Formats: sequence, C-alpha cells, structure tokens
Amino acid sequence: METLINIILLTFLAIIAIAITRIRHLLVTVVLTGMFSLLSASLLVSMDAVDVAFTEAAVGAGISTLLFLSVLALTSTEELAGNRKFSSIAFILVSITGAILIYGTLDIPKFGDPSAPVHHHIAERFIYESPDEIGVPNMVTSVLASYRGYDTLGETTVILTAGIGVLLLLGRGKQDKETD
Amino acid sequence: MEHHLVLRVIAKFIIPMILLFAFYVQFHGDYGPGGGFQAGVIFAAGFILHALIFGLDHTRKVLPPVVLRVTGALGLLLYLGTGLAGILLGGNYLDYNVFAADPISGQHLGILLIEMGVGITVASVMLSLFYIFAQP
Amino acid sequence: MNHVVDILSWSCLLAGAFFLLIGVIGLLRFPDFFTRLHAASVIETLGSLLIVTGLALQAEQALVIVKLILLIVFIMFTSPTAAHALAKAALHGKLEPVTSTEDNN
Amino acid sequence: MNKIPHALSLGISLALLWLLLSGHYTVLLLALGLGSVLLVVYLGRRMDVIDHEGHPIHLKFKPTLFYWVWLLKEIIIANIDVSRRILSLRSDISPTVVKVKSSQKTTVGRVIYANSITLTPGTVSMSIDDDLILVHALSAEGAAALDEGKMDRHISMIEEDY
Amino acid sequence: MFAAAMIAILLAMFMSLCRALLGPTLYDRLLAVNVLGTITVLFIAVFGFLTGRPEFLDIGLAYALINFIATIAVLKFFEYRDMGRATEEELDI
Repeated sequence: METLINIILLTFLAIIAIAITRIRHLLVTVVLTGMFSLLSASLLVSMDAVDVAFTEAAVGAGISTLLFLSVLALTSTEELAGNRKFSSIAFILVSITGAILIYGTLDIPKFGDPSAPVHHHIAERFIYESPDEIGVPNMVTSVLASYRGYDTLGETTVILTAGIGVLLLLGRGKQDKETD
Repeated sequence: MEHHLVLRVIAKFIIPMILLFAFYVQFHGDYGPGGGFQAGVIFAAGFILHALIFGLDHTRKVLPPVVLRVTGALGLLLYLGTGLAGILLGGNYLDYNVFAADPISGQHLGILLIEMGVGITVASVMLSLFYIFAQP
Repeated sequence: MNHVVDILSWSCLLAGAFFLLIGVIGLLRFPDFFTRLHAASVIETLGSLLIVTGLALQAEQALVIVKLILLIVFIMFTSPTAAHALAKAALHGKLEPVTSTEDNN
Repeated sequence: MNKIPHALSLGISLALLWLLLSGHYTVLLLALGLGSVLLVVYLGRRMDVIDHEGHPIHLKFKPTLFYWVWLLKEIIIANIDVSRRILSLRSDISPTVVKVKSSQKTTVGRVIYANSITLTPGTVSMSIDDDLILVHALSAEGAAALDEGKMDRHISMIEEDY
Repeated sequence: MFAAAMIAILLAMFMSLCRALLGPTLYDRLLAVNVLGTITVLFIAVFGFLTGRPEFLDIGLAYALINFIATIAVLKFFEYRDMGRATEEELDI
C-alpha cells in the first residue's frame, strides 16, 4: 500500500514538474510550485520522514511562495521567449546522461533495504543507544541535536551567513533610505 | 473604507495561534516531529501574515530589522555558548552530559538550548529576508 | 459497543470520501471559477468534517482526538477566509461571474 | 477602549490551546508554555491584534454555541443540495449574484456572517460594503433562501449590545 | 476502511491537479492549490491512521494554520504587485 502511494505521488510530482517547465507565465509557475511542495510533503510523510515533511510543510506553505512572489515583484512575471527549437545534439546528450545515471542506480541498494551499508555503519548504535544515552523519544531530534550537534551548528551558521549575504546584496540602498 | 474586513478580523484571530503553535513546535521537538527550524519558519510565517494584512511598515515597527539582526546572531551565539559551557563544565564541546547530575537530564537541557538557538536564528533570518524582499 | 463505533466511523469515512470525490468532480465539471468555488467548499466543509470525525472515532488517545478537533476548527476558520479572498480578488481582477439572470444589481 | 480584558482572555485561551496541544505536563514544559503564552500576548499587543475584533469576548456564549450547531445543520443540508447539483446530468445550476443586507452592528458580526455564508456550500460572499454583502449563489433558490435573512437574524442574536 | 479513504484522497489529489493544469484563469489554479492543501491535511491525517501511528497530526495542524498565507500572498501580489503594502488603503472594489 505504501509503495503504491509513493509511486502515485511521485507520478503527480513528475506531472507538475513537466508542467512547470512548459509554462511561461511565472505566476502560474509559482502556484504550481506551491502544489509541488504540498505533494512532496505528502510523499515525505508516506516515506516516514516526518521531520523533513514538517520542514517542507512549514517552508512551502509559509515562506517559499512569498519569496518567489517578492522576487517576481522585483523582476517580471513573464519568462522571456528563449530558443525553443528542438536540438538533436542536446537531446542525445541528455538521453545518454540519463541512461548513465539510471545505470548507476542499479548498484544502489534497494529502497528501504535493511542490509544496505548505510544502515550498518553508525545508525544502529544511534538507534539502540539513543533511548539510554539521550532519553528523548523523537530519535531524529537526538541525532540532530546531540550526536550530530556539530552538523547542526554548521547548518545554523550557514543559514545565518546566507541571510547576511542576502542582506548585504539587497539591503544596501534600502538601509540608507531607512536612516533618512 | 475598511475593505479587507474578513481578512483583517480572521488574521487578528489567527496570528496569535500561529505564534503559539510555533512555540509549541519549538519546545516539543523532543517528543514529536518538529524542532527549532520548523518552529522558526512558522513563527516567521505568523509575522509575514501580519505584514501582508496590516502592511510591512507596521510589522517593522513591531519587530524592527535591527532587532532581527541582533537576535539572528544571538541565536547562533546561544548555540556556540552551549557548546563552550560543555567545556567549562569539564566535558567536551557540545557535550551535554555535564549540564546536570545525570546525563539524561543534561542531554535534555542541552538539546532544549541549542534548539532554541536554531529557532531564534531561523526566525530572524527568514523575517529579515522577507523584509528585504518585500520592501518596495 | 465497539462494533457500533467501528461501523459509525467507517460510514463517516466512506461518506467523507464520497463528498471529497463529489467536490473534485464539481471542481472539474462546473463552468466558471465562481461556481467551482462552491464545489471546493463541499470538500472543505462536509468532506473534511466527515473524514476527521471518522478518524476521531478510531483514535485511542485523547490527545489525538483533541488534535483532530483543532484541525477541523482551524480548517473551518481559514478555508472560508481563503475562499472569500479568492472570490474578492477574482471580482477585482475583472472576472465576470456567469449568471443565469440578467437583473442582478 | 480598554484592552486589558481582551489580553487576559486571549492569554487564557492560548494557555488552554497549549495544554490541549502539549500532552506533556512536566514542570519544565508548563513553565515554557507560560513563557510562550506571555510572549505571544506581548507580541500580540505590539501587533495591535488584540481587541474586540481579534478576540470577541463580547459575543454571548449560549447563543454562539447554539449558532454553531445550527450552522452545522445548515452546512450539511447545503452540502447535500450542492452535491445533488454536481451529480445531476444536465447541470442543474443557475448562478446568481445578490446583495444581502447584514443587520449586524459590529465588524465581527459581519465577518461571522460573511464567513458563514462562504462556509455553507452554494453561497460565497464576495465582498462586504458597509452593511451589504455581495454574494454569489450557485442556484437562484439558494440566493432566495439567504435573502430571507434567517442566518442574519441568528448572528445578530449572538451580538451583545454595546 | 482507511484504505478506501486513502484511495479517494489520491483520486481527489489527481483531479485537483487536473484543474490546476487546465486553468484557465490564475484564480482557478489558486483554488485548486487551496483544495489540494485541504486534501493534503486529510492525507496526512489518514496516513497516520493507516500506518497505525497517528502522531503526524502536527504537520496537518501546521498546514491548516498557515496554508492560506500563500493564497493571500498570491492574491495580494495580483492586486498590488507588491508584498509590503497594507491591504486597507486604496482598493477600488
């Protein structure tokens, strides 16, 4: 049942992705992106990645559409009509790359395979020791905040630096206006 | 004269709930899905709704951009400070076991503190980004 | 007793699924935006209400029931607001509702 | 206008919401909840969202409860009606735009009226202009039923005179 | 029985997707996204029960609370071309 749901949701995602690439009107693209976010949150829930799904829900519903729209307000709502001619060289190149990538996936362990190497490195220790060592019911939090505390520190730093970067790029002229 | 009446009244009603829900997500990351990042984004979303309905100028008065810049850095400092406190109390960097008599409550306290740091930083950065982009 | 609750919850779930499907059929079938709004509100009111009720009858913890009730209350507050905003904006965007009668102002 | 009662009542309802959501009643989490509620009330006051509009404590309690039950009944009836129209082979709709008079004296009353109209399928409120609500109805019968003003009277009843 | 509800939800997702792709106006697409938001909330709730772990409801609550912000933002953009202005001034409906 869950596999079936995953496949159906992935199909929906693919349909929307194709539509987004075909549509020129950028407002429509933003709306469809919102739809993509809703469906991928559903997919993440059905794949049992609840914390990631929560992030997707919060960011997709609260922030990302807003930021897209604000960017559109600064630029334009219509995509420029670029070169849309069919190019056979590009097509062949893309097909070969795609075929290589698909060939590469053959060596990857099956989806959800419990004997995959990644599940035997350190995850086992986290899963079995976490209730005794950390004592927090949500294991994602104990991994994120305690076992992988350095990672999360790095991520938070990245968020702050990214924010500072945007503020430096876009905030300059406005800062002056503010102090006037 | 008062045009978006429905939006205004419902926003007044729902904004406090969004903010409280953000705090709920922040402090219950230990027990269910959620944590600092999600909470920060939801908190920012509450303020964004306020800016959409009542105007950016009003929101900027409630939470000035300068304050956001300070709190954004403070959140990260809280994280870093929690790590340093581990060293000062005789453990390793970001080792929470030494915060309390037994490791479990020490871990609990440490996780609470760093999640708070993450939440403050994320909320501040998200709102700053929105302010910058939305300013006409 | 248990069977009664089960049957009740199953019929709620089935009825909810039924109204959900009717709503989206209306969303596809109706001729213009304003009439589609009505079809959408079938999903947002009775469809979600019945499904959430069906789930609440199956829940074992009180906390889950409380959260389901909060869920439906929030939906009941936000969805008409969004629908109203949509209708208002469509009207503002010079989208003329198709009406069957001529004298409507 | 005095806003203290509104802030107090908002604080109490937010605390209730926290207790309902939380499910963990340890000292630490209750203290954090109290802090959160106080912070939200403070922010709400700064945001100007705490007043008779955002937190209508002037509504009468018993009629409000009665109104919710009545509205639920109306929603179910309207849903069945709209579903019948969706499923009928030759589309049985006659979209109509009408202006409905609202007799509520406060903005909150009007918003409740407009949202109730939207919440019952078959009618959508499109804009509010003083005491006139522009409504799009799926069928002429639905518009006529709304024009009778039964819902309007129900909502006016839950408004306290003030 | 949760499975039956799940099938209906997936079908409803697909059909609202169709409405979003067909349009024809931007408002129709927005309406479809709004409906999909409600359906997603139901999906999350039903999925939690389907797999016997109904603790996913917080995500549904988050959606129920903040999903309409995006709708309002798009509408506001459509009316003003700008996110920051207050909605109460100069609107000529």
